[in-house]
Order: sequence, then C-alpha cells, then structure tokens
Amino acid sequence: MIDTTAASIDFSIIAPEIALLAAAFIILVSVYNKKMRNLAPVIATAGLLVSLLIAIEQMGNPKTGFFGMVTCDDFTVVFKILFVISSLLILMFGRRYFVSKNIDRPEFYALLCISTMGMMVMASTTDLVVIFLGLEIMSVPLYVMAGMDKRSLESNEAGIKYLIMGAFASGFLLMGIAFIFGSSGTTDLRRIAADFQFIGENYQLYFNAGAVLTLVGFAFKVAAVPFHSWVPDVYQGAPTPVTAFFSVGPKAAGFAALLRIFNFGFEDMEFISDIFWMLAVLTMTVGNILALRQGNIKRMLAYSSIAHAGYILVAFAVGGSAAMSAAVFYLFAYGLFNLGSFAIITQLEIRSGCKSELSELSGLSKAHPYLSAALTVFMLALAGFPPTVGFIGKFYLFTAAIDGGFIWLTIIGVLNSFISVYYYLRVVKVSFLEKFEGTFVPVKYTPAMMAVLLITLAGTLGLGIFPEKLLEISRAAIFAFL
Amino acid sequence: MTENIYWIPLLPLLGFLVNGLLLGKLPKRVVSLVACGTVGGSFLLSLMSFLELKAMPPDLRLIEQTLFSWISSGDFHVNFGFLLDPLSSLMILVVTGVGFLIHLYSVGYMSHDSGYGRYFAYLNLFTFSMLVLVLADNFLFMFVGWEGVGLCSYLLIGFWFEKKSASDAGKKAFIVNRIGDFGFLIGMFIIFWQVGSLDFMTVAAKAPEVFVAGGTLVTAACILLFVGAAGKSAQIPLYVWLPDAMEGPTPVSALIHAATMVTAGVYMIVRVNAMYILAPDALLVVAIVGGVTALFAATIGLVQNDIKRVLAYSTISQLGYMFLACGVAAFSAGIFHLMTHAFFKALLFLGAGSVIHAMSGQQDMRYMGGLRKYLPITFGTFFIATLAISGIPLMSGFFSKDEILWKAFSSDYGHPILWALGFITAGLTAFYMFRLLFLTFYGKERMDEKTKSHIHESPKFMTIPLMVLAVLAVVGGWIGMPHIFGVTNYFEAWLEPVISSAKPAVGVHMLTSAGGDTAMELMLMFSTVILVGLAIFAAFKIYNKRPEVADSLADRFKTPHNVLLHKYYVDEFYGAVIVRPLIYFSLFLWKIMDVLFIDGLLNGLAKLYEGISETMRSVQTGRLRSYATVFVIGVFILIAYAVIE
Amino acid sequence: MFGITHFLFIAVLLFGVGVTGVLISRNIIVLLMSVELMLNAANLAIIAFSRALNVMDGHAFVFLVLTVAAAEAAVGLAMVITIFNNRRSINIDKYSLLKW
Amino acid sequence: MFEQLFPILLLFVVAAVLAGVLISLSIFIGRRTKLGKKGQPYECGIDPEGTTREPFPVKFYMVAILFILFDIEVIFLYPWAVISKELGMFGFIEMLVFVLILLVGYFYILGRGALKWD
Repeated sequence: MIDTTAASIDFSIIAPEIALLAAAFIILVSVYNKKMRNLAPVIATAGLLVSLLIAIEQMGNPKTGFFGMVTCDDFTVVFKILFVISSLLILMFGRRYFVSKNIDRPEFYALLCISTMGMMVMASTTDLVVIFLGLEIMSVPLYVMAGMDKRSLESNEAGIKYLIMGAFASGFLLMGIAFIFGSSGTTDLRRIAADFQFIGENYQLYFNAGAVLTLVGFAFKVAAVPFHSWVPDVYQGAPTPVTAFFSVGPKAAGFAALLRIFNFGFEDMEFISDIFWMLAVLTMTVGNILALRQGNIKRMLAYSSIAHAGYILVAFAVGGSAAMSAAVFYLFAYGLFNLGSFAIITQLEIRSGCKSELSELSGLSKAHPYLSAALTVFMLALAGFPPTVGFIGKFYLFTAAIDGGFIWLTIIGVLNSFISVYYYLRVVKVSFLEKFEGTFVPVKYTPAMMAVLLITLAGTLGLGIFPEKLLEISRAAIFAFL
Repeated sequence: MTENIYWIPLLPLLGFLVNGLLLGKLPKRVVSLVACGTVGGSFLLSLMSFLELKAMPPDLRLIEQTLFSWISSGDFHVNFGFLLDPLSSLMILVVTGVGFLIHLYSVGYMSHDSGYGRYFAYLNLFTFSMLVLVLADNFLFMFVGWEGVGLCSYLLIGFWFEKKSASDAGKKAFIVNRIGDFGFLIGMFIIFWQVGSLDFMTVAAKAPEVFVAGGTLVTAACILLFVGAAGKSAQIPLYVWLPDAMEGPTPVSALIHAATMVTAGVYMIVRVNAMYILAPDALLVVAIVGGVTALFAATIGLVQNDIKRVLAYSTISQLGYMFLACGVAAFSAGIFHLMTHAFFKALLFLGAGSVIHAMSGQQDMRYMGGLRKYLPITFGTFFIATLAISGIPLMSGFFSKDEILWKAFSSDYGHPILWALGFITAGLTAFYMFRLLFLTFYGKERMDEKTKSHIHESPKFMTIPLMVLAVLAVVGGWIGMPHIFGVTNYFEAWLEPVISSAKPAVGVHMLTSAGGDTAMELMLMFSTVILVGLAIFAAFKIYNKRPEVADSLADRFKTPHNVLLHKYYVDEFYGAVIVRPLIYFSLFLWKIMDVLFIDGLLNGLAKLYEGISETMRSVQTGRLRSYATVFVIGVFILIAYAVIE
Repeated sequence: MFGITHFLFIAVLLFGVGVTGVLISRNIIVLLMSVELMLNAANLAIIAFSRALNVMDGHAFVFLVLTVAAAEAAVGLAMVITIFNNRRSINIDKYSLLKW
Repeated sequence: MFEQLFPILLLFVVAAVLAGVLISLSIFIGRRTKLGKKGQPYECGIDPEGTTREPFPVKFYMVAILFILFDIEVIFLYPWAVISKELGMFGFIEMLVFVLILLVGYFYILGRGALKWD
C-alpha cells in the first residue's frame, strides 16, 4: 500500500514553487483581458516576492517529503533565494527593453516564473529523476525566451540552436541517469551515497559511464568546455535581459545539481575529481582566450561567463566544504556583478540602433559619467579586482584550492584571471580613453533600472568590504548536507 | 591622533567622493579647495601621529588598529586593519606631504583644463589608495591599495585621451602590471599556505620558525613578491611602461610615477624584510636586478631628448638604487633614498612641468635653451634638485646614495661588483642630469619666435611648491648622515624597530662580501664625489659650450657608418674617448635592448595571445553541427577516461 | 540467452543512430527527430533496467520523459515554423549569423 | 567482463562507424546522373508549373503541435486509472489538480486564439 499520509505529502515544502506556478497561471489565463495583460510584470513580481519570503522562512528548518523525492534543506533555500533574486532583478530592468523593442508580451513573465520554478525543483531534491524534471522545466521556457524576438533573425537562430543543443545534451544526461539507475538500482542520491560500496565489480563500468554522461549533461548547462559552443551564439542572439537571465539562474541551478550529485552522491569517485580538474582548466583557458578578441560585449560576456564557470569548476576539482562554500559564494557574487553589467548594456541598448558593439561605448565617460563609472566597477568585479566582491570570491576560491594542495590549478587560475583583466579593462579603456564621434542619444533611467543599478552596485562593493554574512550563508548551505 | 589612524586615508576618499559624485557641478575653486584641503588635512594628521609615535619609547612604536573583520573563514582571518610603525609613519608623511604640494601645483597647472574636476577626483582616489597600501597591516589589504594605485595610474596616464599615444601607453602598463600582480598574488598564496596568516606582524614573527632559512619555498615566495615589486617599481624587464606613462599630465608623473606609486615595490620588500633575510638567494636576485637596472636606465637616459623621458629613465635608475640597497639587506638605506628621491624627483618633474608650461607644451630639449633668465624660480629650484640627484656633498641625494654605495660594498650581502654598478651609475646620473640642465636653461635659445613670446614664469600656485620641495631636497638628507661624520644617523635609528635584526642565514650566497672600515668608507665616498665632479665637467664642456655640436654628434652616431665617417669630431672636445662609446652604447641599449627586445617581447606576448584567440575563434563556426561534433568528441574523451580508470 | 545486455545493445544502437543523425543531418526537422530518438533510446534502457531490477520506478520515469520529449518537440516545431517564415529555409547550416 | 563492457564500447564504435558508413554508402551506392531529365518530376508530358511544395496554412502545424501536447499529457491518466482504487480520494484530488493544470494551458491557447480555424 502506498503511503499517502500527511507527513509525506507536505505542501509547505514546495510552497515557493507553488507561488511561482500560481503567478504563471494567473498571467496565462489573463490573456483574455487587455488590462490584465499589462499587469503581467506586477503579477510576476508579486509571485516572486511571495516565493522569496516563503523561501527565507524555510531557512534553518530542513524537511523531506513526497516519498523522499523533495528535500528542503539550507542548501536548497540558499539557492532558491539566489534564483528568485536574479529573476526579480531581470524583471525590473527587462520591461523597458521589451517595450522599446516592441516585444513586450505577458508570456515572457509567465515563462520567467516557470523557469525559476524549474531551477528551484532542481535544487530541492536528491533524486535524479526529479533533478531531470526540474532541468527540463527550467530549460524549455529558456528555449522559448531565447527565441522570443520573433522578427529578429539572431533571436530565431539563438532559440533553435539552444533548443537542439539543449535537447541533445538532455539525451546524454538521460542516458547517464539510465546507467546509474541500472547499476545502482535507485535514482535517489542518498541511497547511492549510502550503498556506494555495494555496487559490484561488474556494474562499476556502467556506473562510471553513467556518472560521466550525467556530468556532461550538467556541464552543458553550466557551459563547461567542450560543451560550451552554444553559449556565445545564444547569449549574443537572445534579447539582452534574457541573456542576463541565462547567465545567472540556469548556471547556478546547474551547479547546484552538480554539487548535489558529485559532492554528495558520488563523493568517493577519484576519477571524477580528475575530470573536473581537466574541465576547469579547459573552461577557464578557452573562455578567456576566446573572449580576448570579441567586439560584441554580449558575446564577450558570454565567453566571460564560460571562464567564470571554469573558476567555479576549480572548487569541484578540489572538493571539501571550504571549496564548495567558495563555489556557492562565487555564484552569488557572479550573479550580482554580471546582472549589473547586463543591466547597463540593456540600458544602452534601449537607445535605438544599438547592437552592444564595443565601439558603441567609446567616449561613454563623457556622455554618461555615472553609468560608465558603474560599468567600470562591474568590469573590475568581473576581473576580480579588490575591493569588489569578485576579488573576495576568487580569493576565497583559490585559497581553498591552495589549502587542498592544488597548486598548479591555482596558478593556472590566477594566470587566467589576469588574462581576463585584459578584455574587461578594454571595456573601461574604450569608455574612458577613446573619443566619441557623433551625437549621443540621452539615456533615460526608469526608477526600476536605477534601483537595479544601485542594488547591484551596492552589492558588488558592499559585499566586497563586508563579505562576512554571505560567507556564513554559503557555509551554511554546504554544511546542510555534509 | 594615533587612535584614529583611519582618518588619514579616509580624508582623501571623502575628497574623491565629493569631487566624483558632483562631477561638473562644482566651481573650480571648490574642487581645488576640497582636493587640496583633504590631502593637506591628512598630511597634518600624519604629522601629528608621527610626532606622537616619536614621543613613545622605541620598542613600543607600533600601533595596530583594526577597523573590522574582512574575511573570516575557519581559521583564516583577514582584517581591514591599519598598522602605524616607524616605517609606515615615514611613508605616509612622504605621500601626504609631497602629495599635498603636488595637489597645490596642479591647481595652477591644470587651471585651463576642461577635465578639472575629474582630474582631482582621480588624484584624490590615488592618494587614498596609496595610503591604504602603505598603512595596511596585511598583504590582502595592501593588495587593495596596490590595485587601486595601478588603476588610478592607468586612468591618469590616459587622462588626455585625445592623444592617441596616451591610450596606447596604457596597454603596456597594463601587461606589465598583470605580470607583477601575478607574482604578488602567488607569493602571497605561498605565504598564506605556509604561515597560515597574511598579517605582516604575524608573518614577520612566524617566518623564522615556518621557513627553512635559504629554503626553496621562502626563496620562491620572496622572488615572486619581487616580481610584483619589479612590476610596480619599474625594474628590468618590467620597466617599459614607465617611460610611456609620461603621456599623462606632468604633476601626475611627479606624484605617481616618481614620488609615490613606483616606490611601492621598495616599500613592500622592506615591509617583509624578515622574510627576505631568510632568503639570501632572493636578496641576491634583488640586488643584481636593482644594480643592473640602475646602470641600464641611466645609460639610456643619456640620449633622450624629451625632458620627461630623461626624468623617467632617471626614476627607473634611482629605483634600481633602492632595490640595490634592499638586495644587500640595507633596508633603511633603501627607504632613506626613497624619501630623498621623492623630494628631488618630484621637484625635477614639477620643474619640468613648469618649463613645459612656459614652452606651450614643447617637451623636446633640442628646442629649448637659455630659459634661465625667463624662468628664474624654476631654474633655481631645478638647479638645486639637479645637484641633489647628482649627489653633490651635503645635498640630500648625497647622503642617501652614499649610504647605499657603502652598504653595497661592505654589507654581509654586498660585493664590490654591486658597488661598481652603483658607482658608475652615479657618474652617469650626474652627466645626464647636467646635460638636461644645460640643454634646457643654458646656451642658445632654440625655440621658435611664437613660443618664445609666450614664455613666462609660472603662477604662484606652481612656484611655491617648487620652493618648498627645493628646501627639502637640500636638508632632507641631514637626518641620515653617516656615522663617520661623527653624528648619529637618526634615520637608521628611527627605522631600527622594523628592520629584522636576524643575522644572515648560513653561507649567505655565492658572492662574498669585501667588508671594510672607516678609511675604506671615506675613500669610496671621495672617489664617488670625484667621479660625479668629472661627469659634470664633461657635461659642461660638451653641452654648455657647444650644444649644437653635441646635438649633431648624437644624430650622427645613430649608424656605425657615420661614426666612422666623422672621426674628426673626436678631437673637438674633452673626454670624447669616454663619451663617444658611451653615447654609442647608450643608443644601442635603447634601440636594441629596450625598444626591440623587451618591448618586442611584451608586445609579442600580447600578439601571441591575440593570435591564439583568433585561431581558436575559427572553431566557433556558427554551425550547429560542428558544435554537436565538438560535444560528442568531448563525451568520447571523458568516457574513455572513465573506462580506462 | 536473451537478457538485459541485448536490450542495452538495442538502446545504445538507437542512441548512436540519434547522435549520428544530429551530426550528419542538415534538416532541422530531422535533427529534432534524431534528438527524440536519443531520448527514446534512453527510455528503452531505463525500461530494460527497471525490468531487470524488478522495480517500478523506471516505468514511471519513462512516462515523465515522454512528456518532456513532447514538450521539447512542440517548442522545437513552433520555432521551426517561425524561423521558416523568416528565412524560407530549414537547412541548419544556413543559420550561422552568430559565430566566432 | 566483456559482456558488461560491450554496450559502452558499442556507443563509441556505432556513432563513429555509422556516420562514416552512411556517408560513404550514399556516395558509393547512389548513382549520379547529370541528365537534366532526371531532375524533372515527369519524364514526359507537361512540365509542372510552380513548386510542388504548396505552403500549408500555419494553422495545421499549430493544431498538430497542440494535439501532440495534450495527447501525451493523457499518459498520466493511465497509471492513475490502474491503481485508482488503492489511491482513493487522495489520488482523485491529485488527478483533479493535474487536469486543472492542463485546463490552464487549454484556456491559454483558447485566449490566444490558437484554435480559431478561420
């Protein structure tokens, strides 16, 4: 008899997800009414806020439910907060962009909510099946969002490329899950972790192959080389706020799943650490080197996001609680300043005819001194300069690596982050040290855009000077399942 | 005052915030008042804390002040904390004092510039970062200032971005600084890994226990830190950015690229001298690089025609002296020279700025001459500074340079060869500085009529700082007179608590010191003075009497063919037997070593990376099927790895 | 003896056909079909394992995967329609506006 | 051991070989004639005018796509139907929620006019 007692089915565990889903449904049904249609961003914001509040409420109160399929510990909550905050920021600065491009449709906000919900599902389970479902709930809306500018050929292309590559990667992931299931008899990571030694000699190979294929599936999502090729194209082609959304939430969700699976489930697999080592080095190096010669800022930030995934993968190669909490910290930090930079690019793109080429920034410091100062801060943070949070993140990451004895990996990482300075500061150089010919279209700030810039700026600098609280949070997240 | 050290850096930060946030909304008068007032205020505070420190007994002259905890994870703690000890108190005096004078000077110098507010905002931000660098009580916080000054320097070099060369100059500064930062960070990681802390005090206390004297790790850490220092302080081969940095406004060159930022490397090495004492091999590297850089840069300085570039190479050369001092473990001598150099080099730059100002922007000395009578104050102060840098007895430069030379000869880590490097450099320094002086202020007036009609002495805002610095350039050295003069060396005594008293590690290094006594010291001192005198005499004969001959000579020496053709010039002047090969050698160093080799190496590095990038981009064809192919290949490799394992 | 290995053989074979299809086909529709083939190959493997292990988990999982595959196909087809309207071509090799 | 290794090795081999084989098959087996007639739809008779690819109205695709979705979702009803007795009221409510979610989608496409035929 199936256990359907109240203890197992506890809707309070998935309340943040339900809130988001409700918001999405209201938006979808509201297409009947013109007035309601315009309220879509408001409904989405309300849904996200409710979800955020519930998630914060869940902190420090670990629960398991739905026959062990859903786990809500501090790790989950921390990631949920990250997803919701990033979606909220995107909502705040995206609207004006869509209006200016004439693609503002209520569906976007519903998709945003559903996708965010998918990320939450990914982070709040220890079951591979549910992780897979979460991944798909997150991804399918992403494909649509990438291609949402129907008239733009670039956006079309980004959408179809993302979809096919994404489905392709899902195929590998699913095959990996099948192998793991076949060799261990379960898809629950807790049972795999407990019975790890139980896997017989004969099944070891299946299990290894399954682990690798699973890794590939998530490596695709977090944009690790050589599974990264979709990133630059999709980032460049998608509407800018959507690109901003891609670069934070889905990536963090991918890392959350990787953390669960490889740091908790398959802890004792020696060769996985080697694979992470190789991936980290490749990802950092290829991302940075390819970013060097990019003329389009969105594409440059795409490669930069690949490179940052490489830094985070360093933590996976090292393993252990210090490195893992450094990874969580870095995800938060990266989310902040990356969203900040995208907000500025969005702001600039609202001017007509702007295609976010680097050359369009020249002389920005004279026309918009504050905007270019903010851009400088974000670029410095991306490059890892003190006293921004980017520096603390990298420093924390690399000290963990040094402590773990990964000296060469650290040296490669530091070298790479210095190469990266070159292209980040090129943006600063162009906006400060190059003359602008032509006339400037004045930029109007909406209050929401202003708020986003101030929040990300304050976060980037403030958390660089007072990182204590965020460090505690990221440690709490990791200790939740150690 | 000593309870509130944090106000010293905080004041310039406030100035930056006010000027930066209200950009273009404040009248020039208010901007300059805020900028100069904050730096002046922090100078007064520095002075007060210096005096308070002085009133304490020597052993207790150490104040650590923690603002708040920055990072604390497990047993790893880093604070935002300031450290006031004899060393940092001296440094903040130099930074705020010279900085204040340069701020004043800038009020006059930049008065017609459209980017007035922006300029002062950067300048204040720089002062703040520099003070953080100097006052930080741990490596990480120091790194904050370290990167901050680098960034300000980058922005200020490109301040006049209408100049194409200015924004190009930033690129080289950029690459060099990254190499330096790499050394600094990796060195820092090694220290953290071994010692478990980044606090200067803890590192100094624990280093002798943790590290094996002369061991690989400590040597590696010290050399890596030196790479960082060499990047910041323009030592071979990372010096190439400094001459290009002269594209910025002249007061910036005076403040950042002469008096303060470029000395950060020297300061950092003295800060961790307890570690360097444990690594004699690293010290030897420092000494050799310092000595060779001193000689190399001085030689190149001989043939430069741009007034600011002469001073730039001179700065590199003087920084080489400081590293030479550090390399022979004469840390207080290094800091002493750092201080006197800040006075006279800032003065030289400001004087040059005054000349350029008067000449309507002309920087080429071949089109100057005879400015003595038009710019009396500038000339007077410039002359004093030239005497000081040349090491004329009783001027500040004499004492500091002499101490370095003596230590290079006699210290446990010293060697006559190291001394010889410094000795020859002293002669060259006098020669190129007097060449500069004669070409600029004496001889025929070679400028065109239009420029000539505009020549005028600079306004008071500019001349007053010149005069103050001139006084300092004379008397600044008197606090550090050598023992043989029968007086106490106050400077050395002041710094004693921060310099490690550890005896040299066993075996020291492959060079053996000559040692020496008082008679030897006097003899060396006299020989230096005589060499300097000879050099000045040669410069006088060549450049004052017949400047036009010298010019044509330098031009003709550019190809060996011409050298042979014009042999008859040799008889025309005294000392040509030495001067001719010297100029020839100098041109060789400049054109071949500097421009072709080191510059080429750095540019090649950048080109290489860009080339790799360009090649790798072609894999990203835009075609989905090739992406899928790359994907599948990746999967195969990973699975193969997993199966083989 | 007919056992799990044979099922797996078929599953891996199907999967390989799917991967090959993605690699060599130019038609977007065929690409989508190949991807579906990969997902269904995985489904077959899951079902086979599930039967061999004698648990029901795999069966439930397969239902979920089927719906996911349908959702992806629907979105994919919708996108193909849009892109065909704009470009009059469903040759994937022609979609390389975004590169380098 | 080999039994276990086999499928994985196969994964390597099949994809690589199959790609090669298929491509080379089409090269070797397929005859290539450059006769113009071969390209024509009919060897004799009137040449066709225009293209044979008559564009269908997008409506057909739309309806087809939507049909696939709703069709597949019904899969979930089967397992429930099989053990609905054991699940009892709980299962019934769960299923209602599921159908409700489907209905939201249905109302959305109705609202967007995707099912309007003309």
